[in-house]
Formats: sequence, structure tokens, C-alpha cells
Amino acid sequence: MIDFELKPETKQLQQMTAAVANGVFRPVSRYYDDHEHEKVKELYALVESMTPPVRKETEGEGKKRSGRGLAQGPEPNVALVVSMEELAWGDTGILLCWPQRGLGNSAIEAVGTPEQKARFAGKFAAMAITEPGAGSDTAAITSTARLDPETNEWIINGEKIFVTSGYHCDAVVVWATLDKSKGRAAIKSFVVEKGVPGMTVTKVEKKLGIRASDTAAIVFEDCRIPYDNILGSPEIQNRGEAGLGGVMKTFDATRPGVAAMAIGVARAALEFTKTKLESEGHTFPYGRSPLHLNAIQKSILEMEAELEVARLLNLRAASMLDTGIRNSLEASMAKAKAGRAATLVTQKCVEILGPIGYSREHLVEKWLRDCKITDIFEGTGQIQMLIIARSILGFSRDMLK
Amino acid sequence: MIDFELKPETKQLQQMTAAVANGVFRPVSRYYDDHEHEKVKELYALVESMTPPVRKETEGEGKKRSGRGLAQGPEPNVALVVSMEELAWGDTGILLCWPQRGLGNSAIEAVGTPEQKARFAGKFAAMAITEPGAGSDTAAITSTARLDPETNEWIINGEKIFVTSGYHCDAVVVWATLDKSKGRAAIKSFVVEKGVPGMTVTKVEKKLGIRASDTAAIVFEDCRIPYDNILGSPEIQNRGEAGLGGVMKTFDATRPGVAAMAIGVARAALEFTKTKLESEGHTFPYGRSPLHLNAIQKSILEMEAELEVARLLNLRAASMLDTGIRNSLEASMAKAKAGRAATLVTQKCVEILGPIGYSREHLVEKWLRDCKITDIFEGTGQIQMLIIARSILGFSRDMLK
Amino acid sequence: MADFTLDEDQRQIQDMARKFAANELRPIARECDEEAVAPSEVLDKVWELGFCANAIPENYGGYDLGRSALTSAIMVEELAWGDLGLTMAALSPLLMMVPILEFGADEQKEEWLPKFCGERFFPGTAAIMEPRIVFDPLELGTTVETQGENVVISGKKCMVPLADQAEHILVYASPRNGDAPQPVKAVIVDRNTPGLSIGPKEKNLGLNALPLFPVAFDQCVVPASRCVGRDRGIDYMKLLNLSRANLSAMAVGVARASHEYALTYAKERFAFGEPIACRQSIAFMLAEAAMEIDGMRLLAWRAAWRLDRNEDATKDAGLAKMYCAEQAMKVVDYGVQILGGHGYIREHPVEMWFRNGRSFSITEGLAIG
Amino acid sequence: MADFTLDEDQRQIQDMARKFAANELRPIARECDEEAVAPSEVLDKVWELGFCANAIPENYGGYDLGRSALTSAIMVEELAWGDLGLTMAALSPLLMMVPILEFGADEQKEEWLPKFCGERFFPGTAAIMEPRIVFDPLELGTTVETQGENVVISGKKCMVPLADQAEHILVYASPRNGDAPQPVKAVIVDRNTPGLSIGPKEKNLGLNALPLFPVAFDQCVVPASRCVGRDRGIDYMKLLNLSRANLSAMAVGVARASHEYALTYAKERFAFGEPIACRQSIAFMLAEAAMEIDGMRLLAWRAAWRLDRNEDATKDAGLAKMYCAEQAMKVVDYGVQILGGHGYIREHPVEMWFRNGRSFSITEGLAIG
Repeated sequence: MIDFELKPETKQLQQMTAAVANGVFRPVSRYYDDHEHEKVKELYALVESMTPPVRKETEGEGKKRSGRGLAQGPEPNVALVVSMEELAWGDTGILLCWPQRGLGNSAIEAVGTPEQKARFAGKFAAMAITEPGAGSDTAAITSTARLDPETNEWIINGEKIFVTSGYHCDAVVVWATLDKSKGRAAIKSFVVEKGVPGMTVTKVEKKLGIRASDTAAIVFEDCRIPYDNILGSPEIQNRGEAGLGGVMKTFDATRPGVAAMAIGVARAALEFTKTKLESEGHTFPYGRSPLHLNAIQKSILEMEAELEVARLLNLRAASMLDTGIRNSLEASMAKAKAGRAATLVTQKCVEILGPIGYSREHLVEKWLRDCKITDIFEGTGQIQMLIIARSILGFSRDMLK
Repeated sequence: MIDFELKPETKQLQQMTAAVANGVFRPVSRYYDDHEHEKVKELYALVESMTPPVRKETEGEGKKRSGRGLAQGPEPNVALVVSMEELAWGDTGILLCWPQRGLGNSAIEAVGTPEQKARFAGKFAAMAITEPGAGSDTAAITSTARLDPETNEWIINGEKIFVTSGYHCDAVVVWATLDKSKGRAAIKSFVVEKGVPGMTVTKVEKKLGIRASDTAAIVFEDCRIPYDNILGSPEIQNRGEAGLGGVMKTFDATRPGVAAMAIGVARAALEFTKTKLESEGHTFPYGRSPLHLNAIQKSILEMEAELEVARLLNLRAASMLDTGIRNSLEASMAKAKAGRAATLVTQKCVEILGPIGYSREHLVEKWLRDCKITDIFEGTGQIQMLIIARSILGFSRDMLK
Repeated sequence: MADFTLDEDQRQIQDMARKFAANELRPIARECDEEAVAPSEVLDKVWELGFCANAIPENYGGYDLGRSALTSAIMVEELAWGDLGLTMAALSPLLMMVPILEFGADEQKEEWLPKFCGERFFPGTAAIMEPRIVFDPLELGTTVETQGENVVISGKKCMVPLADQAEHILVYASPRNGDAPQPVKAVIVDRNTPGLSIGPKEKNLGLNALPLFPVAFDQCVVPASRCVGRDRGIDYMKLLNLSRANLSAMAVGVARASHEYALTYAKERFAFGEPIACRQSIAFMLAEAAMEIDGMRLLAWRAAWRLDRNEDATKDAGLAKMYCAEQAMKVVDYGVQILGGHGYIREHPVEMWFRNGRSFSITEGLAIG
Repeated sequence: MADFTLDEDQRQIQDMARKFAANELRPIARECDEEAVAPSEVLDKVWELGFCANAIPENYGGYDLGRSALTSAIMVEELAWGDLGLTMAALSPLLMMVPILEFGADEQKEEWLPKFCGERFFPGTAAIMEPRIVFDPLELGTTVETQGENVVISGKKCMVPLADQAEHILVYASPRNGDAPQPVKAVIVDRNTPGLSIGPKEKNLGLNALPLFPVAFDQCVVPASRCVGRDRGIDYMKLLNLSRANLSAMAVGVARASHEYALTYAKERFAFGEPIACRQSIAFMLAEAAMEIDGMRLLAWRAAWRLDRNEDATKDAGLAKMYCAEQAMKVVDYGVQILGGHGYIREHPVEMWFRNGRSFSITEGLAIG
């Protein structure tokens, strides 16, 4: 039955995360923007303080959960996007540093064996996909994994870039090919723990925004890892492309998360702007015909509508996951809409606020910078449109490039 | 030297065409919209009354001219777009009916031999390119032209659609292939005069707008025409694709004309809207920061800027033609910008005017319908973007489809 | 809990409306547009679906099945997908029935509601729009002044559906007594009231199948007892919100019609040896339209859901109407653009949806569910 | 006659500025952004191009080569292509020089203009922006009140270039005497005037290479003779228009920089075996940017051309500024988007242009040519 009301448990989580966002993230938001890549100690302290009870609670209830603290209760994925919106409202860069909530953790959760899930529990795992020569073209991956039959170890070679949290994480899920000539089918993912010889973080990128979060380049040179670090059961591994597909599905699950980030940052900017405007006597009459508004009112209302659409599309995508319906199309819609809408909202807020918006004395300019990444990472807006188009047209990758 | 001032001769023509637009076109604008495809007798009377002196004047001055009454003076192509804007302000549909100013006339002018130009002088020539199976893909033309060696006649077979003025014209320039297997190189254009057996107008389309202008479907069944009706000199004909290229260049010259139409209609809508608004006390303060405007003022100013940009891009494209500089890129920019901007302007005007805009008691709703064609015909906005992109990237047709 | 799936009842209503739209409205839509008629058989067929009688309590002759703005939104999306003009014509009785049902005094309900429970289509209507530029329903120029036992109405209205058939017109007007702004009144006016004149049928850009008329009120004297809700009056904003939610849902229907047609066309139409949908410029327009249509629907549903909960829906309904009108215009424009020259001729329906789709930014109060 | 080609002089200036931008500005742009400095050598090098002295009449020590807003537009597009922050810093003296040259009383010209004809960079500046939301230069909050022989200035300014180096600041303020709105005054204020305080260097989203400062005026008493133009005053609108034309041209320069870089990247970056520019979604962004950049330039030129003809350019300059700011933001956004993840890291310059390009919708009066 169509219902726009969140469950009480979800609302509770929303309140809790809002408190964290406001009490923990916001106060240090500018600091970690200025001190790019510095480890966010307040976050680690927070996670340490909150993890045990949260884990106990969800386990105690025996509900299915994605293993990540924020996805809990009777509608875990809805809860996840709701709470991620709150935390991103606090600070997206810091949110991305959340230990044990890396993309790698999602991948392990999605396709790892029970043994792997247990072995890597508590590790903050990043995901390494992109290579200098290949952006959205995952099939063009050139990093290799070769089995040494003598030691039964995998030997990883290659270079990865844009590894979110690659510097501060404990482990990296690396995508590498067993045989370049076999295309997608031969691409597998491997867990490499930090400290293994042969893995080197060669660069930490300076970025436009989300500066609290590190983005690393990592080189693998004859990096040896145990055989069992190939992600997934042997069956998954042998299913060829399906193996990659499983990890790719991570994105269906994480796209709503990124969309929630976008919405959270944009909401922060919009709220700030409205508060500033209200303090100077501006009002926002919702019932009026749009043509009877002034330019600022119209902008504000349009932005609110855009964010509402993004939020609803995203709740839908998350709610489908909760009820076990495949949501690739809807997740891409949510990500595409949220990434674009939020980026435009933060930009418009800076514009409306003028010198106040442009100044680093306030956070709006930072939100603009932070927000831009949401239209880029985990599939640019263009890639999402491509996914949507293929899906509604029933076209293959070859028919619509 | 950069100069935005029109020549006195151009201004004079502008005034004259504005008078025609206001005195002749406007008063019958709604009538011919209601009476779709009826021959616009006021236009024929006008052309008859004005043609001789205009022709004499330009010939007397001995300036180069494109043979079409509106392109005259020291900057004939600038004069053309300036006067077409005025006439389109009056009525675009009627403008498109202007005898002897069909696309076919432009093609004859562009690549016809002196003999052909003389022989077809005074004929209103349409151009027939599109076929039911092929839209923007001119290379896929399936209409055929076969030479009968015995009679030295071309035999044309095929079906053409979307022939502007195909019903009211005197002759049609038909694109047909000599050999389907040879692709573009084998496509030639032929002049078929009305009344030739085998050519039948099978349908006159009912359209969203520009209803004064007829859009015909024409079938050619063993239609025989003299050998000399193949357009251009034998050299041009033998140059293969260059032959088609010559006719294609017609579009470089006519795109600014279409852009001018778009601008003219949109200006009509914008002027009407401003006048209505002013009559109710609205003002348009140009010096203010856009954020200090109300929603309507901001819309109006944005529309004015859009139209100015379109007009300037178009004047540039026309002025390049006058100084003999290749303007394919600039003509496509002008067409793309004008088609899109004008369409949005007319739509916004209807929106602002509300019930007044939506009502057929006023012309704004008609201008919206008329204007939409400018973003479609002679290359949709998308085709123009493709041309622009290929040009700036230096990409071939194959690299960027 | 957040849930975006229809329940069984809603699914049945959606199914029924979808089939009705496909079988009864689509086939005649173009003809009705060209000839500017809403055939009475169609109005009767829609009437038989029972949308009025179902909502009216049994004591007034109805079936008392309740009303839901959300269910209405689901239904009108489908009907508008079939044809907007015919849908608005057929649902026009609600413009009069709902305000009386919601806010009417008991005697008014007794007097009027049974009329909407008959077997044949009852042409109810309302006059809200005014022939002014930059029309805003919150600033009505039509006035109503109390004079003793009567009220006097003056002003000009336009886009009044079925004014040729309706015996009575529900007129929205601003009270003129005193300086303080007072709530808008809805007055039931007899068509034969001296001073009331109905102009010739309007011709508009679109909505041709919907018979619309200008109606002028020159000092029309009406008994004060004809003011809906008597002294208590009406909640005008709620009626506007009900209409905005419904118009938003209709905008979804029209946009979806255009989008589906363009999608099929783009897959079937070949150029350069491939379907034109293989070009990103076409494919991305389709993708964007699909995304926006889903977004529009969620906004419309949320506004309706809010109304069903009896919460203030002014913000939700206002944003939904603004957004859906804007996006509908974009989507129907894409429809024409994707078909190119074919989109511009009246052989394909996209040009009709293009014209109809442009009504949403203009109309207010013309669809109450 | 309509003509859109540069004459020989303009071409030479364009060439010179282009080379200067490529050789002197581009190579240090990123470093100056990261370190937030405008090296004095660069300011001196630009100074040597003679932009101040050339415009000043011989009797004040200049070369009297005249001034042209159009020529200036051509030049600053190129310089801004090199780096916006450095360009604005280097051209900051014009903010003070031009108003005096255009509207100064003879004694004021005699006193001030020779300072701009020296061999070394003279740090002139002006204070127009104010740290308020929705800032509009036509509603200045800073006031100037006449008190006998003096004027008293109060208010807060921000984004004042080079306020750390400048001996004097040209302050724009609204007269407070009487009720009727009076024309804005420009007053030359000594940096040591009691009540004047210069805050710490600003940190902004972009324009980092341009040293900007907040300046507060607390009842600053200045001789009335320091009002530019004395009793005749200034034509504030014309100065705003001159700045709008110039800012528009700079917006073209920044947009072009981002566009050119993204174009090259899209041709060289391969994905799926082809340059990414082979995808229409990328190619059309590039095409649109190219089209808009040409359109922006024509609007900027026309405003400048109008100013050179001494016609009222309020409409042309206003539309140009509005349009160019909007489109520049779009184009620099496309720049980042086309580079994707690479556009987000500071190794590529598009992220810097993205930040700088967002200044145009905010700044007014910061570039007078």
C-alpha cells in the first residue's frame, strides 16, 4: 500500500543520525576541509562508542541486515538512505570516511562467503576498480591476478586510481583479470589487506571537495595474497560474468546511498539559504502561482521540488531493495536525478547568497564542492542515463553505447 | 571591424519588410491558420506588385545578389535574415509560401547552370528530399533516377514526404540516386515541373503549426523529365559527392533563414507578452541584479537575452556568407540556438499569459505552434549539434554518429 | 512504512481505468480534438464508472464508498493517458459535487447531492479561471458582495467546462465587504440568473475535446443561501490542493502517453541502419522523460496521500503542480522532437499531447478528485 | 555594416594578450590558486603592457591612446583565459583610475592620474561589493552623508582587491541626505582614515589568486573634495555597465579555457576503444559549450560596442552579464563533468575554472575596462 510515512524505528534512526550529523560532523566540517586527508578522529571515536550496542541490537532482533550499522530495522535500506541523508547533511566527506562502511565492505557483504565475511569483519575495506587508462569501461581492466600453483597464492599486478578511502582503509577489494583475452568473464575481485608486500599507496589526490575523504592511487607489484582472498564462493567465481555481476550489483545497492548523500548536502545548502533569507524578511508562499513569486522565491520552491523528487525516487529504490525487488533501473534514476538536482541546488544557493555564498566563512561553498562528486562517482550522470535508456528500451550494451 | 550597426540599405529593407509583415501578413494570419493550406492570395498579390521594382533596383545597382528579392544591398545575406525576421514576425507560415523563394529555388541558385537558372526563373520550386523510410539520413535515399538512352530522358521513381510547398509550387527539386549501391556519390538532384505525367501529390499534411504553408507527399511513377533537368553542370554532376555537397551547401545558406524565422516568431510572442504586461503596470528594469527581479521580469529578461544571442549568432553566420567565409559551423550554431531558444520563448509566453496565452483569440498560441517547426526542419536541433560537434572535434561522420 | 506499491483495490481501479482509457478514449481522441466535441456517449460511459455516486453517502442516494485523493490520482493518470480533454469533460461534475460534499450545509447536501446519483451524466461545473494574464487563483478578480439576503456577483470567468449544458455553475469569487482579505466563497449560480451570460465556445491551443466557455457575471443577484457552506464557507485552499493533486496526476498521464509513443517510435524508426534510439541524444531524452515521469507521479501521489490524511497539503500540492506542469511540458516537447517532422503532423498523436500538455501550467481548479 | 571580424589593431592586441596569458599566467595559475597569492612580478608585467598609462591623456603623464570598452573586452577575454584571479588583481588599478578619468574634476585628475603613469604597478582599488545575501549594486547599504566640508562614510564592504597594498580606496556609497533616492557617490578614502578597518584576507570558493579583503567604515570622515566629480558626481550606471561588459568578456575567457581543455581531453581519452568524444552525450555538451561561448562573446562585445558609442548600455550590459554568468557556470560545470573523476581532482585545471567561473554571478563592479 502506498505510504510515505517512515516506520517509527526508521524515524528513530533518523533522529539519532541527525544528532550525530549536527553534534559531531558539522562542528569539524570546515576543519577537515582545510586539513585535507587528515584522519577524522572524532569519527573513529564515535564509531568506537556506538558500534557494539548497534550490532547487538540488530543481531538481537534477528532481522536481515546488510551488515552496515545504518541499515537496520524493518526497512533496512530505507533506513540506510534516510540516515545517510542526515549524515551527509552533516558532512559528506566525513561520512565517506566511516570505517567499515567502504564500498569494499559492501562488496564483501554482497558476494563474500560466510568465511570471508567473518574473516574481514571489522576491516574497513575500500574498492579499487578504476585504472588510469579506463574510466567507466570496467571491461578494459588491465590489472592481473595470476595463481601461483606452488604456493596457491594469487599474484596481483597493476595500478588503480580513485580508490575512495584507499589511504585510510584496512583492506582493498581489487578488481583484476585472470585473462585479458576473456573480457568481462575473467574479471574477479580480490581482497588485499593493508601491509601486504607489493601494495603501495602512491598518491593521495587533492580534490575539489569531500576533502576529509581520501582518494588514493595504489600500485600492486607482484603482490601475493592467499587463495581464499578471491571474493565469493567457487561457484560464484566460476559463473564467469555473473561473478562480476554480483559485485556490480553492489552498485544497485550503493547508488541510493550516493543519491542520499547528494540530497543531504543539497538540503544543508537549501536550509542555510532559507534561514538566511528568512532572517532578512523573505517568505516562501507555497500556495501561490509560480508566476506571482519573486525570482528568489521561485528558485527556492523549484529547488525544493527538485530535492523532493530526488528523495522520493530514492526512497522508492531503497524500498524496492527492502522488499526484494530488483531495482537497477530505479536506483539509476534516483542517482541520476539526485546527483544532478543536488549539484544545481548547491550552485544556485551560492549564487543567491552572493558574497556570503562564495566565502569560505560559511559552508555553502564547501557544500557546492562536496556535492559535485555525487554527479560523478559510482557512475556519472551520463552513465546513469545510459543505464536507464538501455533498461527502458530493452537495448543491449552494444546497441546503445 | 566589429560593428553591430546595419547598413542604411539593410535598415531600409527592414522597415519595408516590417511594414509588409504588419500590413499584409498579420491581418490574415489567423485566417490562414484556420483555413489550412488555402492559397494565400494576399501574398501573391503582394509579390506581383513588388517584384518588378525590387528586381530592377538590385539589377540596376549591379550588386551580387542571390536572386531572391529579400537578399539585396551591400550585405545581401544579412539583409536576408533581417528581413526574414520581420516577415516571420508577421507570419511564418505565410512567409514559407512566398513564391520563388522555396528551398528548390535556393538549390537552383546554388548549383544550377546559367541555362537552368534562366529556364526556371519565376518558378516557385520546392525541394523533395525526405522519404518515408529515411529522416535525417539522406544517404539512405531510395528514389531512383534512370536515364532512358533512347529518349535521353530521366525516369524518376520514388516517394517523397515533407515537401514544403510541394502542393502550391510550380516545380520540385527531387533528390534521387542513380545507383543505390554507390551511396552518397550517386545521389543527384533533378528539377521536375508540375504537370509532368507521373508526378502526383498524394497528400497534404495537417500540421501542428505553419498551416498556411503546405507540406506535401509526392509520388513519382515513371516520371520522365528532360536530360537537362539534372541540376548543375556536368562537371558538378560528375564530382560525385561534391554534387550532393553543393546542394547540401544550400542548407548553410538557408539555415540562417530558418533561424531568422525562429527569432521573428519568438520576438512577436515576446513583444505581445511585454505589451500585455506593461498594460497592467509591469516594468522591466534592465540594470537590476537578476535576483532582485520578480519571476516574470526574470523570465522576460532571460528570454530577451536568449533571443539576442540567437540573433547575433545568426547575423554573424549571415555576415560570413556576405564576406565569402565558409559558415557551416556558425550557421548550425545559429540554427540550433535560434530553434531552441525561440521554441522555449514562445512556450514561456503562453505560460505567462495564462488563459490569454492558451486561447486562440490571440496569436501567441499560434506562434508557439508555428515556432516549434524551426527546431525541427532543415535539420533538427539534434542534427545541428551533431554538425557542430563534428566540426569542433574534427571528427568524421563515422567517428561521431 | 515507506511503500510505493499499489494495494489490491488500487490495482483494480488502475486496471479498470487503463482498459477504459485504451478502449474508450484513445480511439476517438484525435477525432474529438479535430472536431472539438466531447460525445455524450463518452460522458455517460465514464459516468457509469460511478465516480460521483460512489463518493456520496447513502442518505443522499449514493453508495458511500468513500473518497480518496490518492485513488483518484491513480485513476485520472490512466484516463488522462487516454485523453485529457475527454477526461476533464467527463469528470467535470466533480467540480460542483465535491465542494458541496466536503463543505456544504446539510440542506445544501440534501438539495444537490442526489442530482449526482442519477443514471445519466449530470453536467455539473465550476467557474474559477479568469481571462487575465498572469492568472493566480489566490487573487480572484470576480467579486461577491453580501446585500441583505442576497449576494451579488460580478466579474468575468473563462474556461468553464460544459457551461452550455450545466443548469448551475459553482462560481468562486472574492468577498468585497470590508478591507481585510476574506476567504473565497463558492456560490451556486443558476444559468438563467439575470446578468449571467455565457459566451461562445472557446477555442484554445489544446483541450479541444473539452467544451469550455467564457461566463460573465454582471451584478448577478443570488440568494445568500446558495453560498456553499453558508456562513461557515469553504476551505478554498483545500479544494485548490485537491485540484492540484489531480491535475498533477493528469499531467503524468499525458506525459506518459507521449513518452510511450516516442519510445516505441524511436525503437522502430531506423536511420543510418539502426533504430534512432541507438543515438544517445534520443536515448537520453527518453531516459530523462522516464525518470521525470516517475518523479512526477511520486510527487502527485504524495500530495494526494497528504490530503487523504487530512493534513495541510498546500506545500506538497503546490510543488507537485508546479513541477508536474513544467516537466509535462518538457516531456511532450521531447515527444514531438523525437518524432521530428513526423511529430509535427497531426497523423501522430504527439502533437495533440504537446498542445494538451501545455495546459497544466495554465489551469487551476479544473480537476477535483 | 554588420561585421564580426577584428580589425588589425584589435587582432594585434588579442595576439599579444593571448601570448601573455599563455606564457605568463597559465604556467603559474594553479600555484597561485593553491597558495592564494598574486606575485608582484606578474602585476608588474601586466602593468608594463601599459593599460593605465595608454588611456591617460598626455598632460597627466599618459600616452593618450584612448580607451575602448570593446578592445578591453577582447583583451580581458584572453587574460582571463590565462587566469581570472591574476587578471583581476593586475587590472585592479583601473577600478580607481577609470572613474577619475571619466568623471573626475580637473583637480582630481591632476592629483590622481599621474600616479597611474609610473613605471611600477600602482595598487589602485575600489570597494563596491557588500557582505550581504542577495547583493544588488543598485541598493548599496554603505552610506555617505554630507556634513559641512566633509562627508561621513559608514558601512561594510567586502571583496576589495589589493586593499592590503592600496594607499587609497575608491568607495561607492549611497547618499543619506533627504528622502529622494540620490545617485551613488564614489569617494576616495585614505586607508589610514580613522574608522576604516581592513580585515584579514578573504578566503573564497575561487579567485584565490586575487587578494580580496573586507573593509569596514565606521563613521569615516573624508573631505567632500574627495568625492569623484565633486558636485557633478559620477555616472554610476555607466561604471557598472563598463564593469559588466568586462566581466562578461572575462566569463567568456574562463569558459573558453575550460571548454578547450575538456575538448582536448575528450578527444584523447579513450573508453570502450574510442575517444569519449565519440559519445553524443559528451560531444553535445562540447557542442553546446562552443555555441554558448560564441554567443556570450557576441553579447559582451555588443555591450562594449554600445559603450564605445556613448549610448546607454544598461540593457545590453545587464543582459550580457546575466547571460554570460549563467552560461559560464554551465560551461565550467561541463568541463568537470566531461573529465569525470579526473575533473574532480586538482591535478587538472578544470576544477579551478569551475570555482572561478562561479564568481561571475556574484561579483559586480570588479573589472572596469
